[in-house]
Amino acid sequence: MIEIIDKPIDVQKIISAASSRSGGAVNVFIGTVRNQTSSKKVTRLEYEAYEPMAVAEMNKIIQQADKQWNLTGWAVSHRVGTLHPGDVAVVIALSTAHRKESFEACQYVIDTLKQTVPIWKKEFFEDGDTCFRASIKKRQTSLTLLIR
Amino acid sequence: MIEIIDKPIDVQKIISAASSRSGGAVNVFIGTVRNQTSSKKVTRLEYEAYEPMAVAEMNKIIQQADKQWNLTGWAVSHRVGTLHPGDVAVVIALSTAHRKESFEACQYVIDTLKQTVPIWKKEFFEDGDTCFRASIKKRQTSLTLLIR
Amino acid sequence: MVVKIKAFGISRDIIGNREVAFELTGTSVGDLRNTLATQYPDLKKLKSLFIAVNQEYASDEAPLHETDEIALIPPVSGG
Amino acid sequence: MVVKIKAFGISRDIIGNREVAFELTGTSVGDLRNTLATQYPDLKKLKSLFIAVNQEYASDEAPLHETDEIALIPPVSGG
Repeated sequence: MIEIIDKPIDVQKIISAASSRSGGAVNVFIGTVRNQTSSKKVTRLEYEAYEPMAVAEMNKIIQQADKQWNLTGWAVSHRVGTLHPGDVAVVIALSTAHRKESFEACQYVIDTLKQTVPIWKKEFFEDGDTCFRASIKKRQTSLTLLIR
Repeated sequence: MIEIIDKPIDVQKIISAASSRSGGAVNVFIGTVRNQTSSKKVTRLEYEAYEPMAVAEMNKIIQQADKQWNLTGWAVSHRVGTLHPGDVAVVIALSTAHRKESFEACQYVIDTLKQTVPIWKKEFFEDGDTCFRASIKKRQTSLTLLIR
Repeated sequence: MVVKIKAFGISRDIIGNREVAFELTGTSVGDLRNTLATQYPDLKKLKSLFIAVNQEYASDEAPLHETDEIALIPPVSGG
Repeated sequence: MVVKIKAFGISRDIIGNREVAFELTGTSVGDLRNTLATQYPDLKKLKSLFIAVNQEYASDEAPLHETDEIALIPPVSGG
């Protein structure tokens, strides 16, 4: 299953959906909101997705991982909306016959998700600043403050 | 927390124990009982531990991982007793500031656990055979059948 | 032709709207990119700007049609 | 001296007991290893056999005392 939801992610449900009797290893990656980004205190985040395309891109990533590591089960859930430090933003759970493959596949999926899946997070800092993470070229950081 | 228990592992509890507000990444490895080992059908497993030493060795592994990857949280649970295909045998959950470290640390912990922690599994097969996994030198497999 | 464009993330803030209709001179994704850059110079400050057509990443050579679903994809930051 | 030995996994099946008391000639872990190998030749068929003293892996040079907690650690297979 692949889902984008605007409510807290049920981690156990995602793990159960990815588990399988023929797989002996489940690797789970859980991305949570940190309370700090480069020394600035984060008060909240807003995640938005281009939903149908995001689901399609996650599906492509899973298909690629399945081809490469022979998944016995998988589930991905990404949350959107307002999140606070400690909240779970993404859960990826994959099962494979042996453990090495589960680690490799899960790392591939999160690394690729962060590169290709159309989801954006806007960070809100304690000092009132906001920024879309990693959007601006270096030497253009003034735009961060321009756009609130 | 590190635990050896003879009841089903509460995966969500282990993940919660390892999560942290200062860590942005949680990696979880879940080892489950496969229904098959090298083409023989497994009906059940029996896990036993040399408990105080197993806990001490797991503790050493976690300390080493913490030194190397700077863990922001961790929890390990290993089940003992009789398990059936699909049952969870081990859960390792580690959190770190960034995702790469969480994968590396978790893989180190499960790889090392499998090498040094005094826990044994005895496999029971559909055809009545039993075996202690990987205990016997090659060309000595007759011992597997000798010892029931 | 007139194309409708969905804008996400920082590109929405730059354009000032979640969706804009746009009189496009030209017929390709590259033509759209150039027109956008002229009209919204801040878009050039982005590390990258992909354009998706019908929910797939499209190259600058790809043709555009009035009925296409077009979206601006600034650097993503999910996970 | 008399030492008590805990046996786990396949070593327990070979020895036939979870715990045995043992008259040991010698004073080191290596001496114990040799005596065990003579008495239970099947132990030599194991891929490895570590001996733990007071819940720590011990080398063959390590000395043994009557009060030590000694355990046989055949190849582990947790996880």
